[in-house]
Order: sequence, then C-alpha cells, then structure tokens
Amino acid sequence: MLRLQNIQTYYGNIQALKDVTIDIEEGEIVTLIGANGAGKTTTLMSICGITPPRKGEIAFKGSRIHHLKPESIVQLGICQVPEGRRIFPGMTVVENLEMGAFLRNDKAGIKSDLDMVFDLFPILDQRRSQLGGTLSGGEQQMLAISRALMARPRLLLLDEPSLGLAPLIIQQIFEIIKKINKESGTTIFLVEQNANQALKLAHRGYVMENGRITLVDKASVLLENDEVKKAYLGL
Amino acid sequence: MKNIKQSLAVSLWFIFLTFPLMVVKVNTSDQLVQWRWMNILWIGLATFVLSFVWRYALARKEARQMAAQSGQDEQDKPSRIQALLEDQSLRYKAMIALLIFALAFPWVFDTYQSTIMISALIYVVLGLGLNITVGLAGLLDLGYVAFFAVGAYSYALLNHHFGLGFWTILPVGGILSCLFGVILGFPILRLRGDYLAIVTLGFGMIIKVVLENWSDFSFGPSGIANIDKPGLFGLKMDIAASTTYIYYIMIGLVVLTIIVTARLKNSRIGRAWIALREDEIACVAMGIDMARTKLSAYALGAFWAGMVGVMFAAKTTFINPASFTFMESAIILSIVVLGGMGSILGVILGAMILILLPEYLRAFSEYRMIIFGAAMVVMMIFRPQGIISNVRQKYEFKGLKEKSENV
Amino acid sequence: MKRFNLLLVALVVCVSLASPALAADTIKLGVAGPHSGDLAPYGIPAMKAAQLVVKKINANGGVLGKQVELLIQDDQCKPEIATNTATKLVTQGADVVLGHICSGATKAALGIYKDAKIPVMSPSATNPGLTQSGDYPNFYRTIASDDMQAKLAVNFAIDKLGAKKVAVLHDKGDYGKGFAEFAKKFLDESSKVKVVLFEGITPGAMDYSSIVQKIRRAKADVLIFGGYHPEASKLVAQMKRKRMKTAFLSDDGVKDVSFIKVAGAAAEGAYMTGPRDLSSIPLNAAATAEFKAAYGEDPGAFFKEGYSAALALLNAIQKAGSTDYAAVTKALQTQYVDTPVGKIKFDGKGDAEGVGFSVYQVKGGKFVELK
Amino acid sequence: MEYFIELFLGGLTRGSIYALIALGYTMVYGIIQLINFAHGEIYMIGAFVAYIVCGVLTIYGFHGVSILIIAGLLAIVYSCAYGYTLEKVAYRPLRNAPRLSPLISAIGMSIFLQNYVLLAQTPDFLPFPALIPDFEFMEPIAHIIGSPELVILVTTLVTMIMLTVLIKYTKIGKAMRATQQDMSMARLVGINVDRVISTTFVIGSALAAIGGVLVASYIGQVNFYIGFIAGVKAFTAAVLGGIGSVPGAVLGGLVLGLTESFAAGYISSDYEDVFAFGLLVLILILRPSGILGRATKQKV
Amino acid sequence: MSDTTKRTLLEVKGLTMDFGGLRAVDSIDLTVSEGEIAALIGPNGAGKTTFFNCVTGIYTPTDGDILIHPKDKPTRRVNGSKPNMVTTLGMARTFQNIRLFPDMTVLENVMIGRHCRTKTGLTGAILRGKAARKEEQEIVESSYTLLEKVGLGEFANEYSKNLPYGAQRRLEIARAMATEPFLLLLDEPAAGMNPQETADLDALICRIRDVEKIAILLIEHDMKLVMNISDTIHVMEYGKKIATGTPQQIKDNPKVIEAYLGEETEA
Repeated sequence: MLRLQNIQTYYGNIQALKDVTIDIEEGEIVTLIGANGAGKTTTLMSICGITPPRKGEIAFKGSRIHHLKPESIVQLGICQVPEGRRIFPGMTVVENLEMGAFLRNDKAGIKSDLDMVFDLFPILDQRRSQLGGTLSGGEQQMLAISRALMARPRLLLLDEPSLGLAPLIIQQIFEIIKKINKESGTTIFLVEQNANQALKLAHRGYVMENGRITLVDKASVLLENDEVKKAYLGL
Repeated sequence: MKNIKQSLAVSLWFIFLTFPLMVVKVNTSDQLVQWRWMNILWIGLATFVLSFVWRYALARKEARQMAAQSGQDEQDKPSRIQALLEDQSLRYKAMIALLIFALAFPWVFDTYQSTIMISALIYVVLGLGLNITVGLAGLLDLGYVAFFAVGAYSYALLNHHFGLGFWTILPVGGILSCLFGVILGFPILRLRGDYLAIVTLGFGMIIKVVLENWSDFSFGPSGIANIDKPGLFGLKMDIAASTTYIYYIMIGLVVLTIIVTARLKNSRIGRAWIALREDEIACVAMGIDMARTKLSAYALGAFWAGMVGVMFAAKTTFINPASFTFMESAIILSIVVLGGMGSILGVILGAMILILLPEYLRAFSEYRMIIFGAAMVVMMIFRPQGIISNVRQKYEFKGLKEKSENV
Repeated sequence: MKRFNLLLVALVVCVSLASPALAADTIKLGVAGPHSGDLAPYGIPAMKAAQLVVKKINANGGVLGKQVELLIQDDQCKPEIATNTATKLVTQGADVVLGHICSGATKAALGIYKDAKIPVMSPSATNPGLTQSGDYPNFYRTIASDDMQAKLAVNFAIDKLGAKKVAVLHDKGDYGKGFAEFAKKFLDESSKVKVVLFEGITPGAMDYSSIVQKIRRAKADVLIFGGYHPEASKLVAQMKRKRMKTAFLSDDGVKDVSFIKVAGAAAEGAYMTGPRDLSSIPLNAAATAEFKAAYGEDPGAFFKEGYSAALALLNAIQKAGSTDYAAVTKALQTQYVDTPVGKIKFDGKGDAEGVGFSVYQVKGGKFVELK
Repeated sequence: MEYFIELFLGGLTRGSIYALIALGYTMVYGIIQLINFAHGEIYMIGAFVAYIVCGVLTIYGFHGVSILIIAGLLAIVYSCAYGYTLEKVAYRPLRNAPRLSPLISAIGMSIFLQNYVLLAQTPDFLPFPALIPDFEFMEPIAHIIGSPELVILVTTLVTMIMLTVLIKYTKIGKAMRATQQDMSMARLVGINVDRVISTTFVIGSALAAIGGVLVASYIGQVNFYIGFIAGVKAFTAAVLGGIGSVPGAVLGGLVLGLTESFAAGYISSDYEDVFAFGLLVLILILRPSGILGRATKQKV
Repeated sequence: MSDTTKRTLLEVKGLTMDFGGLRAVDSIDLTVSEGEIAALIGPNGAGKTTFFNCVTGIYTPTDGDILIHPKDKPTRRVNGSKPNMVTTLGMARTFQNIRLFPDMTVLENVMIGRHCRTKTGLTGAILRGKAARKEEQEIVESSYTLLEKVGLGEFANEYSKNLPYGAQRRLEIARAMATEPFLLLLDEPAAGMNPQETADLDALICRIRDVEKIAILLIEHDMKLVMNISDTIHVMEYGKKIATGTPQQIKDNPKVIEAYLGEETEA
C-alpha cells in the first residue's frame, strides 16, 4: 500500500534519514520503534510531505507521492496523529474534529463520523464544547486520533500515542487502535518508543537506529529479539 | 510557451490592478475625466517583461539555496567583492587610497561637494550607530531618529542659552542621548522584537510632538536658528573654510566611529551582542546578563546618534522638529539592512548609496522614492543579507599555527 | 595593480566633472525652493516667474549690459538640504538669490549667504523673525510677515465680526503656530475679547471631532486657525456637521483654491487673510498673462511675489551699478521699483514697504476681498 | 455630561475605524508573525479607488446611493486585489527568510505604494464626495452625533459581526484559526496554508477598504499620505489589544480612539499622539503581550 | 564505585514544578557529588528536561529547594535565580535541541562561554589597552584549547551551523565547559549521533570528569552510553523519581524495565 524506497531526508545540512526503505501492506498494523532522535518522526513527516525527502521515492498505492503538497497527500487518505498531539488549543473539541474532516464536503458523512468518534471515545462527547487546550493529556490524545479518523483515512500514521500518558490510558488507546484496524480495516503505521506495547499490537515491526532501519521482522519475533532489548536497555 | 502564458496572465492581472489609478484621472471640480489609455500599454509591457526576469531570478535563488543545502555551500561562498575584501594586502592598499581620497576631497572638489559629502558622512555615523543596536544586537529600533534629535537639540539649546561651544557639547550630546537611551530602554527592553519595534516607533513620534509643542523649551516648530559652527581657536572662517573644517571633523568622527564599532564588534561585549541576536536563551545559559547587554547596545547606538546630532546642528546652524520624522528612521534602518546587517563596510556603502545617489540623481527626483521603495523590496527578496554580508573575524591562535608549521 | 589604476582614472574623471565651468561674465541669479516632492507646488511658480523675468530682461539687453544667468536649486523645504543648496549657489557664484520658499529652510540657508555677502529675497517666507530679529541683514521679502497677517485677522475679528470669545488653533507647524501665537498675543492685548482656547491639532489625524466639540463647549464665536488648507477643510466640514455658527477665520495658507474644492459647501462664509488683491496693478495682469502664454495655465502660489522679487533684485543691481553687496543693499532700500505687487522699496529690516494684506471671504465658491 | 457623551461618541467613531484597520494587522500577524507595514497603504488605495469611481460615476450622471454601493464594492475589490498581490510579490518569497527581511520589504512596499499613487494621481488633497446622506431623523441630535458617525458605527458593527461569523463558523474561518494556532498541524489535516494566508490578506484588505471609504467620505478628502498615519495608529491599536488576537484588535482600536478623544477633549490636543503612545508603553510594561494577547512561553 | 566521602555539589530537595494544572516535576530529591557522573533517565515526557530547566534557572520551581555547594564558597539556594546567575555560580548546561549561535564561528561560540569569567568593559574594548588585549588573547587561547579537547580544533573558524550534528553537540559541551563550571548538565548529548560518535562522546564525558574534574549530570536515552559511564542513575516517570542506583541496580530494577519497555500487561 505504502512503499518508501531508499529515502534520504535532510534538515538543512543534517541528514536525518539514510536510505530508509519501508513497506506497508493494506490492512496491516506496522510499527516503527527506536530510540529518541533515531529519525522516526522524520520518517512520518517525510511521508506527509512536510519535510519531503531529497532522494528516494515514496509511493502510495502504486503512484508516487513524494513531490506532492501535504494537503494533496491528506486528500489521498494518509493522515497523521503527530507527536505531542498538536491539538488546536483555541478550538473546541467539535471544531478540532471538524478540522480533521477539512477536505471532506459530505455533511451527512461528517455528522455520522462525529457520532462514530464519540461512540469510540465517550469522554470526548462530554467535552464537546470545551477548548482543546484545556483537555488532559489522555483526552488530547484521544482527540488527536479522532481528528485523524474524521478524514476517513486509508492509512493512519500514529506518532508516539503513548507519550506522557498514564499506563491505564495507554492501554485504552492501544486497544482502540486495534479496534480501528479491525473494524474499519484502516492500515496503521505506528511509531513508538514503548516497544513492548507496540510490538504486541503490531503485525510487523521495523527497528530504527540513527536514521537507518536495522531490523525488520514479524512483531512477535522482534518481541523476543535480544537485539531489541539491548538497543533499549543497553544490556 | 508555458512561461509566455504565465507572463501574459501576470501582465493582464497588473493591467487590471493598476487600471483605476494609472488610467483614470478625475477632476471633480471641472467635471472632467482624463483617460490615459497609453499607460495600459506600458504597464502591460513592463510587467510582461518583468515577470520573466522575476521568475528567472527567483528560480536562480532557489537553485542556489538547494545547492547550499546539499552541502555544496554555494550560499556561503563570499561574493566577488567579499573575496576582494578578504585579500589582506589589497585591503590595506584600498584603505590607504580611500583615506587619501577622503582627505584630499575638499581640495579637489568644490564646497558644495563637501557639504553633500558631510551629509552622507552624517548618515554613515547614524548607520553605524544603529548597526550596533539592530545589526549586532538584533534589537529592532524604528525610532532611532529620536536620539539624533536629542543630540541636535542638546547642542542647539546649550549653545543658545549658555553659549557653550561645539567641542564641549560634542561628547555631552552623545552622553545625554545615551542616558536618554538608558531611561527609555530600561522599561521596554524586555519586550519581544516586534513589540519593541512599535514602542520605539512611538518614542520617535513622541519626541517630535514634544519638540513641536513644548515651545518654552524647544522653541516649537519654528526651530532654533543661528547655532554656532564649530570653532577653531576663535578663528573666523568663511563658508568654504568652515565647510572644509566641518568636513574634516566629520571624517574624524567617522573614523572614530569605525574604529570604535569595529573594536566593539570584535570584543567580549560585541560577541555577547551577536550571541544575543542569535539565541537569547543560549545566551543567558552561558552566563550573559541579558538586560545589561541589551541596554548597553541600545545606549551605545544612541550615543553615536547623539554625537552626530550635535554635528548636524552645527552644520545646518538651524534645526526644527521637521528634520526628525519617521522617514529618517526608516532611511537609517534601510541603510543598515541594505548595506548588510552587522557589516561595517556594508553600512558605509549603504549610506553612501542611499544619500549620495538621490543628490546626483536630482533629475529623477520625482521617481526617487518609488525606486527607493522598490529597491528595498527587491533587495530583501534577492539578497536579504545586504550588499555586503557580515564577515566574522577569524582568530589567530598559536596552536593552529604551530601545527601548520610542523606539517 | 590594474584595479588601482582604475581607481585613479575614476578619480580624475570625477574631478573634471565636478570643477565648475569657469564663470563667463554674467550676472548670476540663484533660485532656491522646493521643486520636487509634496511641497513643490509652492516652489515651482516662483521658479517659473524668475525664468520669465530673466528671459524678458535678457531680451532687452540684460543688466548692466551683461546677460543674467539663472542658477536653480531644489531644497525640498528641508533645512538640512537648504544648507547644501545654499552652499552650491554660493560656490557657483550667485550674485543675488531669490528664495527660499519655506521659513525653516530660509533660516537654515541665510547664514551661509550672510557670510558670503549675498542679498536674498524670499517671495514667501513670512516668519516675522527673519526681518525683525536683525540677525539677517541680507534678507528681504516681497510678502508681508505673519504678524501683520495676524494683526489684520485679529482686528477684523474684533471690529467687523464683533468677537467676544475667540478660539485659536494651529497645526503645530512653523507657519501655522507662528500665526496663531501672534494672533493670541494681539487678542490678549485687546480688552474686548477673551481667548477661550489655544491649542494645536495634529495634521493628518483622522478627524477633529474632539477639538470641534471643545470649541463648541467654549462657546467661541470666532475660530482663528493658523495652518494650511487640508486641516482647515476638515475643521470647517466638521464644524458645519455639528451645526456650529462659529465664524472661521484663517490665514494665507488656507487661501488656496484647494480649500474651496475640498471643503465645498462648508467653505462658504469662511474668512481668511491674504495678500491684497492686485488685479488693478497693470504689471500683475501682464505677468499673469505672460505666464498663461508660456504655460497655458493659471500661475500658482507665490508667482507674483516671485516675479516681484526677481524684478526687485535685478533692478537693484542695475541701479547700484555693480553686484557689490553694500551698493545693492543701498539700492534695495532707497530705490522704488514697479512690480506686480505694487511700487515697492524695502525698509531697513528687509520688509517691503507698500505690501499688505486684506481679508477675504468665500462667497459662491470664490474668494472675495472685503474692503 | 453632554460633552462627555460627545467625546465618547467621537472616540468610538475614530476607534472603530482604527479597529477595522487593526484587524488586518492582527490577522496577518497572527498567522505569519509579520508586521504588514503596507497595510495602511491598502486602506489609502481603497479610499482612492472609491474617489476615482465616484468621480467618474458622478460625471457620467449617476446619482446617490448607487454611487455609494458601486464605489464601495470596487474599493473593496481593488483593495483585496492589492492585498493579495502584495503578499504574493513582497512576502511569499520571504517566508523562510530572517525575521527582519519581510519587515523591511513591508516598509519598502509602503513607500512604493505611496509614491505610486502620488505619481499616478496627484500629491494634492482631493475632495471626496459626501456619500453618506444626512438623515432626517438625526437632525435633532446632529450636534452630538451626525449621520456619518452613525453610519460608521453601524457599518463597523455589522462588519465585525460578519467577521466574527466568518471566523467562528465558516470553513475558511476555521482554517484560519487552525493555521494561526499550529501551522504545520494545519497542513497535516489538509489545509492549504498558502491559500489561507492569501485569504487572510484579502479579508484584512477588505476591512481596510471599508475603513478607507468610510473615513474618506466622513472627512471629505483623500491624499496619498493618509494611509501612513492611519496605519501607524491602527498598528498601535493592534499591539495594544494584543497582536494576533481578533477581539484584541477591536478592543485596542476602541481604547485608543477613546483615549485620544478624551485626552484631546479634557486635557489638550497638543499632545494627542503622546497620550496614544504613552498608553501603549504603559500597557506593554504592565502586560507585555497586550490587553488580550496570550503570553507565549518559549520552548527550551 | 569508590567510597562515598565525596563532597556534595548539587542538592535538590522536594523539587516540584506545576504548569497550570499539570505537575511536570513532582517532589524530586537528587544529589550530585564531586567527581560523579549522574544520569537522569526515563521515558519521553517524564519531566527530565523540566527538571533541568528548574535547576538552571529557566523556570522558577513551584516548590522545593535547589542548593549548590561550590568549592571554597558558601552554600547557596538558587531557586528562581536568573539563568545567567546560575551559570556564573558554576553550573553550565547544554540543550536537547541544540542551541548554538549558528552565524558565529565555532571558536566564537566557545568564546561566548568565556564571557562570564572575563571582565573587559566598554572602555576596555574601545581603548584596547594591554589588559584588554591580554584578556582577549587569553580567551582565544583557552577557547581553542577547549576545542582541541573536544576534538574540534580543526573546525575553529567554521560557522557552527555548518558542522555535522555530532560535532555540534560536542561544541555545545565545549561552550558550556568554557564557563568553568563545577557541574555540567547535559541534555541528551548523544541524541542523533551514530555509534562511532557516541563512543567518542562516551570517552569525552569520562575525560571531563577525570581530567577536568567536573561533575556531570546528564539526561540520555541511549542506554548503552548511560550504563557505560554513569556512577549513579536516577529514573523518572510521570514527574516522579522511581529509582536511584548504580547501573547494575537499575538494570535489575523491574520498575524500570516496566517503565521503559512498557507494562507487561496481558492484553
């Protein structure tokens, strides 16, 4: 479905991604794990066209997208839940959700998706007209995911949804990710630091170190891989 | 083909845009409408051609940036002038030639040329002063002319009331203006950049209003006349002699400013200013006292404006508030930015160009300001670093030398 | 080294360009004033007047048998530029100077002319200090000073309008504030009226509603305004809008066709002082006709004053028999000359004797002189 | 008391014009952190276009309200076109440049546009026709508040309400808010940020044009220089209210207008500008981000 | 680990920092002793950088005490001191997202660090007297020496923005060292480095402790580095400290493993 081939991305003079190749099949949950600063977020930003790669190719369903503008990429159905949630703080919950559906024009569809999202996260329903900035961390994360869902994505990119959240909430969120994948068949590309959780959830995993992919395998295999443990705990 | 279409569209758009203002001229009292259809043609043609140039220039700029990013460092490659500047031996030769030229100037040219040159030199000092505040320390000041006014009025008033002479007031004017800078700067320097800009702009305007209204103090809008010219041991001089004399004082002042600003720039304090411009948080984390450093930059910038304000009053022998408008501040700021922020040579060149060009292009005087405005925009788009971008000093240290000698 | 040579060549070229063409034997008349920028409308008519006068005199054999040469310089009405232009005129060897136009620029330039012993005659600088302070013995003008205008305006307000309470406003400018301060002084000296308000307004401000309300509250029956027509138009328009009956009395800066054009109906009935109506003087009609023939339009502000000044200056040289400063000065002060502003000579301070002001009123969209 | 009301209404009128122009500054600043120095010139161009259109229409025999409507609309159209072009030419190429560059470019643009109008038209003051008729019913209180003031206040109020609706409830308004709050996130939800910025300039320009036409017909004159003073004051108002905040701009405009009016009325109009800027300095010292501005904490 | 008689340099007691309703740092106790490399680890968002910002004066903590015990000087409480004061007192830091002065040369960046230890004023700078020149020379020499120490000598006259990432991090360390601190606070010094660079950094940090006698407190995610060099490790999660100990103790602490690899919950 999505194919990154040997992409290289720079920030100014600094090369952040070095020949990264990733394949994601339709309906899969794929996770990208790695330490801070390994280049995981950059990978997502490259896919979304915010920091387009200087070399290499990104193809979505067979057509190349790495030269497109971010809004065109979103239009294709690739949506991101960025790191740190990035809720619009001065907009209400409903408005934030509407922004997620920015490129859609079917009023009825948006309405029913709103209900769907509120079903998924009842707490957001209670907070409807509260400003995004006043929500708690967990609620913001739920809102961020919901906002992305409002675009009816074919491919959902999640950047560290567990960041700074309490374990109970993390668990809740991961379950919902699973549910989204199962029920609507949305392909999910999950970037995580929380390797254990992520690998348990995913079908396949990639391990990233210093801008390179160092390991690719089934998630269950990676979960048992000593290299992964080592990379994380320096054992 | 695509280009032609694009340019055609641009040209049509501008014809539409300029239609009412360029084509129609109404005389309501005589009930006449003047249709200047020829203007459409000119606008159309001009924008058609310009859009080509514009696109080409933008594309070139982008290509350069891309090249720079992929590590080829094209952008940092100094321009031809800069390469020349860095050639040490040539630099000294050029400096000596320039100095001889400057010293010989009043003997070679007539008095008028000298007066024009004095005006330009006044702006050189103003530019260098503002360069400290804006170019080095990064504090945007849109009311710099206020300090210029403080200097000019200190001399005019002290001379008028107490008969104090030019040489006594020259430093006093600078110091007064410096104090003024500190008093104003103290409450406002914690403001963020753009807020600082509007507040300084406000101060510039307040000064003018006060000078206009407080007649008992400043003699109001009619100004102060018959200010003494600088004296030389009580010698009586005719116009030509005193102009030459003022010219030399000005040259001295410029040289002093250049030396002082150059030394400051490459000193502990100058480095702190530049660091402050680049990153305030990193700066305080390195133990630099932000408030003090900012204030010193602000006050020192004001100091030069005050000194040269005294000079200005002595040269014109008459001042009134009309000389201290926002436009002056804008021109001084343009000198700094067009010349190249932080670069001393750039600022000097900027002042010379902006002040001398209009003098010699009197024929274009109607179009002067519009060209000036357009040049500012074009310059910012295609060469935001100014005519001469700031070159950082290269330091010598024993370690590296020894190493290279050993090799 | 090549570069060095280039520099030398450049230097030589500069020098040759800059050195003035050596003086042929002519009488040099300098003309300085704003010829560009937004104040150009005040400077160009005087410049054109000088050109017309010189053309005519040269056609008739010139002055003292020599041709008259014009040296024209733009000072943009800025003091600092005026000193530059003055220096330029002095270095070019001007014998007499017609100018400058604005009082501030004139003050800044006069010192330079004084040192060079050059008589200067302005068609427009009305600041009283220029003649009355005694600082500028070389200064003359063909227009009356502000205090005369103010005196006339105040007398008119008291005697003809029967003012009891007067508000005085000005535009904080050199000219306007000077006029207003004199008006206030003369009003204070009179026991019949009270100055109920004396304030400056900001030129270019969005509106003057507060100050207009203030005038109304002060119950002033006459408003004396010192300044120019844009602010005056705004004031009269807003006063009319507030249904005020206060009489509006202003100065020469307002007596401009633009005032009537811009203020429209609100201008009706406004009073202003201005140079006496000179249409009865034959030379005036002739000069105007000359201008119309040459440029196909009506002459603008200070045309006849400029024309008169040029005539007076050249006449004085003719009468003095040389361009010597003392002789010319003496001729200016003793010899009468016929000009578009009347038959004039100058007093010891430099003011023209026989030049005066009248009060005008806007009636039916025209300035009408009140006798 | 009557005097107080008069001054209050006068200040309100002036303040609402400031507010209209200030909105353009504040919206642009909110999104791209640029002081659009040339915004005052857009206001001036609006007034000038309206003047030209009125002149032509009057000479060709049109009358009354039709002139007002056509002139007003064309003024808005042209101001928007100028605003749009301004952004495209002078600011967009500088999107990633050092902070001072677009500011200098803006000052340059301001000088350019002033002189363009001066050269293309005239340096003189021109009489602007009184487009707003004197209403019969206003006559009894005309000395307190005239018809033009009433029209200005009502128009401003209506414009503000429309703007609020636009920003709060329309798609483009929400996109503008989203872009202001987090530009890169806005792109991630598919908002075309460039288009939003252009739209912001266009809306700001339309507001300035409305202000320009209202003021010109209120005071009855136009000139190439009117934009500068109005621009500086409006910008002051925007900063006063907290730049970037839409209600802040309105509040700042009104506060500034009222301050000037009361200061001139009760103290002296000599120092009108001193009071205006003094207030600004005072408020910034007490609240460095303006009355309604949000304090931004820099991330370390 | 050697014995524990070493002097305490930094003593933090009950440090708490609230942002609005959010408690980012929750009563943390922590000490750093002379000659020690202490590490502060924990998942993203645990409050480590906020802790740093409180200690270095960028934030004023809501509650708690930060005491420093410089050598030969009295103990001081530095809560709410301005950052430049903290640096002058002897604690210098680096930043997570590198904060160099990009348009200054590498050497000048370090020279800025010398600012608070030198004293040439305006007059000195203008007159450039003997003392000023000597001091200036001293600044250049000592800064260059520092650059050599971190292995950047050859880049001295480059613009710092043109350095590779790893070198920029090392430059930040050199700049902080130029302020002559007794304690160096490093915020993720290894982030974005490749294994070779990380290994070099490893050696550099040890050298700073052993040769320069500067104690170090660092935040780091690279566990290999942390485990290799730290004398003491403090672990934070959700603003609270959950563990302190030697690398071995930390490795074996189940709470830490849980925090890092995620909870071993059976879904």
